Amino acid sequence: MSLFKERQYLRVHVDREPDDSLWMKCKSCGELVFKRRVRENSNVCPSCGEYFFQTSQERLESILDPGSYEPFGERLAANDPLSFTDSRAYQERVAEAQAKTGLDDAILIGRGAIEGIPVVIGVMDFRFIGGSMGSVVGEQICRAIEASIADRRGFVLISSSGGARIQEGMFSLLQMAKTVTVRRRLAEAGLPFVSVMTYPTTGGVEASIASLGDIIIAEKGAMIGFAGRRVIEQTIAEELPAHFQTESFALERGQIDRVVRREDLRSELAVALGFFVGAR
Amino acid sequence: MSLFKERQYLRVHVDREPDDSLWMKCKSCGELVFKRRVRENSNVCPSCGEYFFQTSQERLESILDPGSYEPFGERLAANDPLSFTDSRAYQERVAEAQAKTGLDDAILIGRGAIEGIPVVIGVMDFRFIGGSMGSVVGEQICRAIEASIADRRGFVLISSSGGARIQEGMFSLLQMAKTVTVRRRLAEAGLPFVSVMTYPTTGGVEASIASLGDIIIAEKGAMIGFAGRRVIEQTIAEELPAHFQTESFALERGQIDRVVRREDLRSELAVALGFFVGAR
Amino acid sequence: MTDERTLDLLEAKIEELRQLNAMDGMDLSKEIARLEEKLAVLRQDLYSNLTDWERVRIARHPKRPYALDYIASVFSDFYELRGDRIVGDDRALLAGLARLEGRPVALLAQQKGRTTEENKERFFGMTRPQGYRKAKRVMELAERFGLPLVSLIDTSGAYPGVESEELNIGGAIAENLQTMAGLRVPTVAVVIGEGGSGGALAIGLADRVLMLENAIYSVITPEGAAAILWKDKERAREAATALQMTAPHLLELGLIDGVVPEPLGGAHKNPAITSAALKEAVVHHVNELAAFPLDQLLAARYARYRNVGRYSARPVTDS
Amino acid sequence: MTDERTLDLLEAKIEELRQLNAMDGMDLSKEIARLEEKLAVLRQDLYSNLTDWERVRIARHPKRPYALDYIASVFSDFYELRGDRIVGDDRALLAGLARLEGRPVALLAQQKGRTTEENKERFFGMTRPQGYRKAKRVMELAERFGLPLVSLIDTSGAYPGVESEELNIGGAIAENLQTMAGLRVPTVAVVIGEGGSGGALAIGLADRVLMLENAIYSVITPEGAAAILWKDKERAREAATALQMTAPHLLELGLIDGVVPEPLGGAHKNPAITSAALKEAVVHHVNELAAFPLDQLLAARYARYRNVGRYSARPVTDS
Ligand SMILES: [Zn+2]
Ligand SMILES: [Zn+2]
Repeated sequence: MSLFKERQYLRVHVDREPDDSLWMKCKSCGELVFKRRVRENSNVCPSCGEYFFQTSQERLESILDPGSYEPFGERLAANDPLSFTDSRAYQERVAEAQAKTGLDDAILIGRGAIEGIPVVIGVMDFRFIGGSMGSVVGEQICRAIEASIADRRGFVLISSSGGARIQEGMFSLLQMAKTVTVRRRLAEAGLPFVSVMTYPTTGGVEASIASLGDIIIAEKGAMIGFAGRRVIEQTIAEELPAHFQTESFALERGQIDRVVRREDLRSELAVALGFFVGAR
Repeated sequence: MSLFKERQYLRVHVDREPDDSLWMKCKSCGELVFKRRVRENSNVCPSCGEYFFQTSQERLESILDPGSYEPFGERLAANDPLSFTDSRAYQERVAEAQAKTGLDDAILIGRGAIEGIPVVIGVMDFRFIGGSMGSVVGEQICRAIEASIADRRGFVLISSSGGARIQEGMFSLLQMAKTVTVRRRLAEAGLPFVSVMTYPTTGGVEASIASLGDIIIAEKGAMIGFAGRRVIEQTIAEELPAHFQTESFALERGQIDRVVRREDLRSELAVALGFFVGAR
Repeated sequence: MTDERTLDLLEAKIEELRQLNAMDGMDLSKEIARLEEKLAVLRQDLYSNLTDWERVRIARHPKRPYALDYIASVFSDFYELRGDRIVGDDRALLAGLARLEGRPVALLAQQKGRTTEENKERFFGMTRPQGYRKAKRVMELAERFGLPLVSLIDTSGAYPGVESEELNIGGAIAENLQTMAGLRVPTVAVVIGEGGSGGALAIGLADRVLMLENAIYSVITPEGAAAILWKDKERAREAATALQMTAPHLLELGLIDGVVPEPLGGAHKNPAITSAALKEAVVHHVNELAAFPLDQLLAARYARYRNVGRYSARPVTDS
Repeated sequence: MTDERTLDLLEAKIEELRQLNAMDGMDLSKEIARLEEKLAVLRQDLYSNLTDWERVRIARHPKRPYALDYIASVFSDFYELRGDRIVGDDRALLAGLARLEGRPVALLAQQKGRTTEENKERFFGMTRPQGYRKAKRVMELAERFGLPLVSLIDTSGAYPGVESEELNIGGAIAENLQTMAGLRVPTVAVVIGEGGSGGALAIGLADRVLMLENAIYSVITPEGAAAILWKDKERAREAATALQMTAPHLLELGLIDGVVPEPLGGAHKNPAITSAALKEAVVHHVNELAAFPLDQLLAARYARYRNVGRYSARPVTDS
């Protein structure tokens, strides 16, 4: 059964590069593993447990009940409010990212169900310009939250983002304010927000919506922090502790509620959301 | 002009021990100083700045506008709910403290004005069984707050307390809950609470009402903390940092807003309260 | 009076006889039955009139069930939430969501350690500012979603260390009290072992306050009171009595709402029975409170804490 | 074009001539007047069409007035409130109460240091979690008493250090945003120098956002953008232009509400005039906002931030 209903307007390239081989070699343990097996195992090596990169589409597939995903109707794409060009034009970067990922921007949002519990879910995708939050990501998060309120469902956001999208300048920074402003409404409506932090959840995303979950779950292997390692190392001219900004660092430091293995994320979310089903 | 209006039911022994001499010798600088001068100077040595102990009556006198103090009508005294006796009977301790201080218990409360701003004020007195908070102190703080609300005046509490009054057992511990419960009402009424911490503000008083000021001011020379030094030293088997639990420690650690010299406390309170005059 | 150790020896002997009886052909069943009766009588004697100090010792008994021993049987689906979102995560105060007969609740639980290793991690069950701030966060979560809050109290006190003072432990306790005073959900607190002063009260300002039969709840430890008031640490036993810190005393003084019975000799003699009694009590009180309109609940809580304390009007004299 | 240093030299020469003129009998007044005219023209040329990079340099000018330089003249009775009540007191973000033309307000102000000593204390004006949490505390104080909140923003960014991450600086910024989003009092933020990314926004989610004419406000420093996007730190000047971080650009983009004029050459050329302009702007906006009913104020704030951003509908294609 396919997770993604066949809809013309959402073309999902679950396999990033078309590849006819049925088998892949795990970089960690060297075993040849059956690709479909890896997919079904949340992109975790069935042999050694190594985590392979998971796209937003793959994440949806591994978390939502089969066939339950319904993307929102309207597709949005980045504008270029500053006519921004660095070594390349922003518009080119966006077009390339769209082509590479099959996504409109760095987030997928829609309705779905997790072990039967209806949710609205957003999944960020690091492949799309570092998962950065520009106007589209900000707007989509707001629409997702508004749909949560309208449908009285919990909201789940799976972050994978380096932070703000520099190329949109202040428009991008203000998405922090935007998402948080709308997040408040969810709280006022008495609906839960479960924030899932993956590799990486940093910068302006970490310092806004992602840190405001009623429950914050980090995936094993996540990177969590505000400032980048390089910036900090330059500032303090010291080497950083080994597990700095890892999920275990965040747990010890009281920044997150729980760490879960990717394979368990689905059941974890079901348990967490279950407490709020029928909440006032 | 006398601060204390002549009321039969409030006998204030401002001079703890009757002493006919007009002069006293400062223990710090050795100067002979004119006693009245010391009194007028908030019990600070006019020669070297050394702080002498200030009773609750003296504190009222140095803070309130002359003639403005009006104690509440009903006098309360400690009950002995546990019929408690240690090396001595609790009732004896209370009687002795009453005789020594001229107070009913470890707090004086009443209405008054500070540079023309009407307030309700409570001043704890360390001489009375270590300024400990038993049922009377808890009840008086609540009545003071209720008077603040009724009169729409700010509330000032000057703490000088080692904590809960052991001899009243759980009744004493629950005064923490009691005072905080009533303090919430003051906040809901939009009236300010300025908490002044002096030497010492510790234990159950520090861990309840005293730490909940909208503004927290520490007097220079204050001791501020929850656990006693001795207990901590036993727990960690280490010597404590030199300025541990001093007012400068509390300031550095973000626990208080300001440190003021005793001579400036009156004007400090007037400025602080002034911001809230006519507040909603 | 026979002491606990002697009874344990007798019990062991009876067990040996029972094994002998099973192994061999000889019939000792009558003798065994008689011994068992005798043991029961002795036990009853020993335990039914516990002194205050004996209760203190049971409350602190190293085999006494701790919070996690109850959580698994009283609640289902305990889902731990960690961290204060500021400084760290305190393992001496656990927080989370759970189900109580199916009803989602928020849970705070002070947890002692049993092994040296565990005690190091849990600071001997003494809560630090990180724990109180986590508790506050979960209180607010409970409020946001209308979940009843249940606290299991078991600590000799807040952790007295340099870091605790640096992190404003007094302020953290005060804020918890203020939060609980107005929390817009039903709240039930149960002292399951030691209720140590402000460190316990910080999660105990509740609509209903219960104690296990052999739990204690006090403004200061008996040892602390002995040192301060009697100037002699050895007089803790006297202090324990004078402070009226046991459940029966506090019920009589009107300061708690109920006592949860323990099996003879204390909860550790039969954790399952204790757990069942605890569950019954918590379910009863949560259900009762949940049936109240919220404004009545808050008014009752306000009245309860506004009026706690005993004092007298002092007559005007001219002495 | 003549640069700033040459103009300063010319100004010095004119001053010398003026002294000579006063001393001696000879009358140079005409010549001096002519030189002054010339100087004014040159200055106008130089400053009136500042490039983006020149504004960046003015925004960071070591002589630029910092928050405390304005506070004394814009407000009266600044009454500082210190500490986050948890961990410490950040000297790079000052908070307190003050009066604005007599009206009590709450004030947040990021403060850079001028001397090495001061910079050490103030972490070069970069705010730490302690500062953000203090700000949140004072925001809530403002709300409790209905005091308008004024923020003066001046930071190159939140302090990027190990301790900042340990103390969850991202979480602290997020909580401030959430607090400001719903704060039930009028809020005005003014970028007076550098508005450095999330570190600035954390006290800047306001009903009115103003900038001094030569202030900058950006998602990233020009140097940071150059390093990441151009892979060349030296191209900060280009980045500054591309990011549209100056006040005129941001006004044109509709992201801020007003620009407070500075004297030719920047605020440091005449702090008193700048201060007067700043005061006028703050008073104007606070008064205007205070006249709104609270629910309208909150609705307008909601709409503003809900709708910020530019995107397009993506047409369905079969490409
Ligand atoms: Zn492998
Ligand atoms: Zn002296």
